[in-house]
Amino acid sequence: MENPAPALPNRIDAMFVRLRAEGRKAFVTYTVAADPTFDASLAMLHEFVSAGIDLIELGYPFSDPILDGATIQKANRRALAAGGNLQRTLDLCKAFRRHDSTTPVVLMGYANPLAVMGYERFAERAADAGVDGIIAGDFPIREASPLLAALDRHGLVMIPMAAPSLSPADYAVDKPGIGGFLYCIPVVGPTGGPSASTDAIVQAVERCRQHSRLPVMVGFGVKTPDMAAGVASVADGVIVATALIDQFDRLRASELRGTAFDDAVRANVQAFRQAIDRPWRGA
Amino acid sequence: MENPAPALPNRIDAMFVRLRAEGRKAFVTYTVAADPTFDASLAMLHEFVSAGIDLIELGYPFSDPILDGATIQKANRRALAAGGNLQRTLDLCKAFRRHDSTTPVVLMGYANPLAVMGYERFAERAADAGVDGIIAGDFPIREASPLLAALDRHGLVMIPMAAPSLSPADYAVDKPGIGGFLYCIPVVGPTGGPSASTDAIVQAVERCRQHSRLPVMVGFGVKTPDMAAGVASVADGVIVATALIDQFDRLRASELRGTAFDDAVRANVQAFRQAIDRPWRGA
Amino acid sequence: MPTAASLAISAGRFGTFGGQFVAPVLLPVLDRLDEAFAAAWADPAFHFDLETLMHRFVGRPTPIFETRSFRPEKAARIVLKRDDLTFNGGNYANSAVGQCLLARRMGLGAVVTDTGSGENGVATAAVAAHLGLRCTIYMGRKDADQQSPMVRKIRLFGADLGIVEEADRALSAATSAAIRHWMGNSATTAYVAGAPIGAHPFPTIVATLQAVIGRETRLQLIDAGMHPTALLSAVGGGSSTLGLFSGFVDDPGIQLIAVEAGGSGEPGAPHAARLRFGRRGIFHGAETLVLADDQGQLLPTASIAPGLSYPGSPPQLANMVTSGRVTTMTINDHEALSAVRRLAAGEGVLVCLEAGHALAAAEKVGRQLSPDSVVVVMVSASGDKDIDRLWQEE
Amino acid sequence: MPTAASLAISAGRFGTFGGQFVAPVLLPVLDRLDEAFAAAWADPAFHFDLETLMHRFVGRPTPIFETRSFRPEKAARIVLKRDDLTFNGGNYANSAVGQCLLARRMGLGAVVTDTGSGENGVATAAVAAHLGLRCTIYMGRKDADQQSPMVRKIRLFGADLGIVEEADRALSAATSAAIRHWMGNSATTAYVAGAPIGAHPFPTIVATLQAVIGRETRLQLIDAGMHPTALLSAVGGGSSTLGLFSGFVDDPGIQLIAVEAGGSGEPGAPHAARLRFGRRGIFHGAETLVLADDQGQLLPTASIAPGLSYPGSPPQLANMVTSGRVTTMTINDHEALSAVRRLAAGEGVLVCLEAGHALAAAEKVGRQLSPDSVVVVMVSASGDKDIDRLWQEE
Ligand SMILES: Cc1ncc(COP(=O)(O)O)c(C=O)c1O
Ligand SMILES: Cc1ncc(COP(=O)(O)O)c(C=O)c1O
Repeated sequence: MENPAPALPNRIDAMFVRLRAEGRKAFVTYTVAADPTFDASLAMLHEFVSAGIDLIELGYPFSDPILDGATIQKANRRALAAGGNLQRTLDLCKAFRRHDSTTPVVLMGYANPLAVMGYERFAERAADAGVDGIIAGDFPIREASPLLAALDRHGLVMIPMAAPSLSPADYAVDKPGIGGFLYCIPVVGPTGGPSASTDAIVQAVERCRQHSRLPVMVGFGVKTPDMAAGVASVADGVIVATALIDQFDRLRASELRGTAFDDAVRANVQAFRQAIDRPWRGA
Repeated sequence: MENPAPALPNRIDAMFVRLRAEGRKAFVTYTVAADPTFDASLAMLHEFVSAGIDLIELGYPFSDPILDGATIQKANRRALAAGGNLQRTLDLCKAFRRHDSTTPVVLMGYANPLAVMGYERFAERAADAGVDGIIAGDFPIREASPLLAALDRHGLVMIPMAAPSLSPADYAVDKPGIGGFLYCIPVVGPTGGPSASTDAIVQAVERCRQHSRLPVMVGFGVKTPDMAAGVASVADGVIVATALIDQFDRLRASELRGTAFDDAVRANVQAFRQAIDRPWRGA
Repeated sequence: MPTAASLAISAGRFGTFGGQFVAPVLLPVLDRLDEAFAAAWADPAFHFDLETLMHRFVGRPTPIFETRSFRPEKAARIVLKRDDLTFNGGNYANSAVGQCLLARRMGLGAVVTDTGSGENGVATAAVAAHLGLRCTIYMGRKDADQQSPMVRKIRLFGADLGIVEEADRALSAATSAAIRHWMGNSATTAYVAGAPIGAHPFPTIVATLQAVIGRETRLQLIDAGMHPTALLSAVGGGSSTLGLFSGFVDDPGIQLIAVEAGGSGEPGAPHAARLRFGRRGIFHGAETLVLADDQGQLLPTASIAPGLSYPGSPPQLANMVTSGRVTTMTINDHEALSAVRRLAAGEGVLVCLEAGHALAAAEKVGRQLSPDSVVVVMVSASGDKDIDRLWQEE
Repeated sequence: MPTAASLAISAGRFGTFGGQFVAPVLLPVLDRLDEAFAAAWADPAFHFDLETLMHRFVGRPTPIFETRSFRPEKAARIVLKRDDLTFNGGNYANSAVGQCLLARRMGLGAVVTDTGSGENGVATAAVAAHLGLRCTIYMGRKDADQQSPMVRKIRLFGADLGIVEEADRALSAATSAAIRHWMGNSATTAYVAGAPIGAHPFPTIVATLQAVIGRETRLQLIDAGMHPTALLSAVGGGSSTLGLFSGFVDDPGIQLIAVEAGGSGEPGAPHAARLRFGRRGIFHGAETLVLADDQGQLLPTASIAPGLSYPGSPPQLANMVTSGRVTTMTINDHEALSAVRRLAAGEGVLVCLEAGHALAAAEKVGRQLSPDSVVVVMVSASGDKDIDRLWQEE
């Protein structure tokens, strides 16, 4: 079984080491595995990397993505229709690892597929597929002990989520199986909703840094390159999901095909990348 | 005002005197005034007399003929549509009296038009129109004191109704304003319903004779000339309504018009007349 | 407990109203019923059965309920008597239960009745099913088409439903059909009166059975420390109205207001305000106030509330109005609709359009009173049956 | 009165089921709710408000009712617990009242919830209107189209109704939509759980509020001198089931039977029997038994009774089933329909199709028992909402 050994014990930590050395912030995006097909999804992952994305959140499709807004719900439905599920998502990561052994991949999704596969089996298969971590939207740390133990046994981490209203006990937890970065959500509500103000983001990030030593990435509601630039000026990384998926949806609905399509995808991603890398001059 | 004086103080009593002298039984029919029009109705009354009918029950149309079956309900609706009502029924009788001063006419209908016109006014107008009596389906004697007093003041009578289940106190009442004959109903239920058996009719008539000295006429459910003959063999008279109205309805729906129609009407009436006059040989 | 007949001046008469204007064949049937009811009412066993079913099957006692937000500013407090919180036909169940029990006691195996809004039909069908009596219900085609859930419910309760295609194809035609059916089957079948309408002893029987509403309300108001200035009830057949008023008729200080349906309210349009605009006549077995023309033909009635659209009135109520004990008000379709909608949105209580008439009248009356006075509104049934009229989806 | 949490092994867990599988942003909201409910439950003033509304607004206590003709020959007696005799949403009102009172107490001005059969929506909308809370209800398009009177009633009570066009366009999608709405508005808005489902403390709050059913039933059975052999309840969200069972769970001699929807009953066709055929999973906030494929995708469910068609189960009930205290039975559409129809025609009592499942199961169970034994059937709501399914006009 070809299983490219990770370059470092943990690709996420390695990424932050590299970015810090370069004086840059991480740019993360989210895509649903097998949206719209397995092959297109695989091509898209590589496209992301070549366009400058540092870390990929790979959504495993779920029938009831309760925390997501309309855009990501639709993406889930497309992926399910294409046969996507947790196992196929692991397969996709494994296929991706054939040509990319360094870009960290974090699975993102819901608890039920994990529970049904079994935490131990999941952790084992995920490690084997070259997955680095997991974010489960409905799996708070206070419920996660069995999952964390399994992840830890296989060298994976769960990414904790922080929100301004949360008590630190619910995200700033030092425990085997927790690591990677802190996912800072400065707004309440499902994905695809309104954005937080710059002030709110600054305060949310500061609060995260107070309570945790993990790098802090900000997600939920980052809609424009300008906003991404603002976030990058205070956080260790920026996560953009809905905004890009909406753009890709529009591209898919247009006439563009083949390299013209790929070029357009790349241009969209690079707009964010360049904004994030640009020195921040304030909002 | 031309108001043909009655030949005798009471045309009904006179009729029974005459019939008894001839050794015949009375033949009575019922028609709704102004069904289908005022003029057709007037012509029909004279037709009845010339075909051998002895006494006419003239229905005054009412919007809610609660005690009647489908045939007579329909006749009421036709008459209402032609502008029929209690006043027009009195007008019809008055018109009839211009050419017939002997055939007794008994109004038949419901209490509400009488109550609304007022009993005194009604009795006065009815007497003026040449009416001889009144049968109101929903006006039992126990409720009738004010009406009886008014009828009596104007020389009219109310015809009491007898049924096998009734206590004699409800029909065999000797009181001013009551008279004419006893209307013997051998069945329960609304008009146009099933017929009583010969036995039941015999018993019903006998019971009437036990309790009252009025002549006894049998109505409700007499459907065929044969049945009429049977009734005539025990009672003083036979009343046929639904059966003849149904036949006239059918004639009206046919091609027959003019004298052909009149001839057919006459033939239908005469079939009953002849059966009633025929010596009875048993059922 | 005396029957309501003790309020009548002579047996079967309320003042000059009432009586037995029926086909003579029905007289012995009415006489037997009169005796049987008097005997049953004197029998504790009958009361035991009645009260058990009133509790278990009908859901009595029903609460009184003071509105919070639904009350014009600086106007009187509004208290609802919640017979919408009964089952299977609103307050109609009160009298259906008693009459079906009486039919069983008389050895009859079947009942027949008529229904306009469907409630008396549902009530009677349910009780008949429960007591194992065969049941026939007549309903006008127009009413049936408008109340299809009621039609289905009646059928689910195993009753024969006769749809009447005649005359106004509404309650009045259904009543005529039911009475015809009864006339043909009175040896085996009891007629269940939905209202204190018709020939004696029906007005007395129904009013006596419905008097439970007034008894409960009186005690509940005393319990709540409330002395009502006025009681209002919409008059359809009059069963809830007489039921409520009977508890207060001997308190001359308390106003009793019978609210009638004004229909669309346009000049000359049909309505159902026969206590106010009717004339003395004879209808469906009793001398009473009716809507009729000067030839005695019944006039067409109209109201958005099917239960109010009837040309006759209870003789007892006709007498109370004529004698001045009860006053009348007229409320039109629009006012009633608005009151029902505002009560639902403001209080979470959905009452029927019939009760909406009384509610709208109570607002008017309440505005003339001080804020510490209390007016009571009879809610005869829930608005579930009226939902299609109350809310049209765009 | 202890809360149902005292039955849980650790806070929020029933055995290994339960927990708080939600977006982390909701954790502080749940924690506040947990504390507020505990404080309210310890406060006599809260109980006073709750009990007043339970009586005046919901119509409690509801009677028990023994069937007469509806009972297989030589089989056990069948006693119904009549929560159909409550108002505005059947037994859903029990928990809607408590949760809306709690929201008001917590200073929240709005509530949001989801509804499948429409009953939880009607219950919540009515109580919210009554307490002056803004109200948003989510309902799947498919459910809304099938329950149009419920839709209208919700709107009449002034609630905002969000029709959900996504996913199964039924209850599950409506729940997701309501939770999303709540996530975005948790500072001002309380989520009202229709069932003892979801993240802690909802299962505890709802089961505690519904326990009134079991308390009443227990006392009523003792009062009637009846010792039940078995209690049966159909499991939708599980609120009436846990409500009833909670009164008897500590009597090891009494069988508790959870009845699930078998759907059409054809092999391979969708059903909703997740307690019997489900697997351990995490759904809508709790670890419980769910109908899911081996990749964790939820399976489509089906039942003629909309309230039973849900892929998750209450964690407390999952624990009772897994531990053997509660057994399960499966009843298909046809059996339930037939039971409801026969009960209506034979007893004059129209129950909902959900209860029809428990009724049909009770007949089966009763046939195995002696004629003097008693089985109790939970009737969660009336069949009014199901009339179109129960009776098709030709
Ligand atoms: C499931 C999901 N939704 C949303 C987001 C980010 O929020 P938004 O969609 O508002 O960019 C992420 C990012 O990780 C995600 O994984
Ligand atoms: C109104 C009415 N109906 C019916 C009848 C007679 O009964 P049938 O129609 O059954 O012949 C009469 C006879 O007088 C009548 O006047």
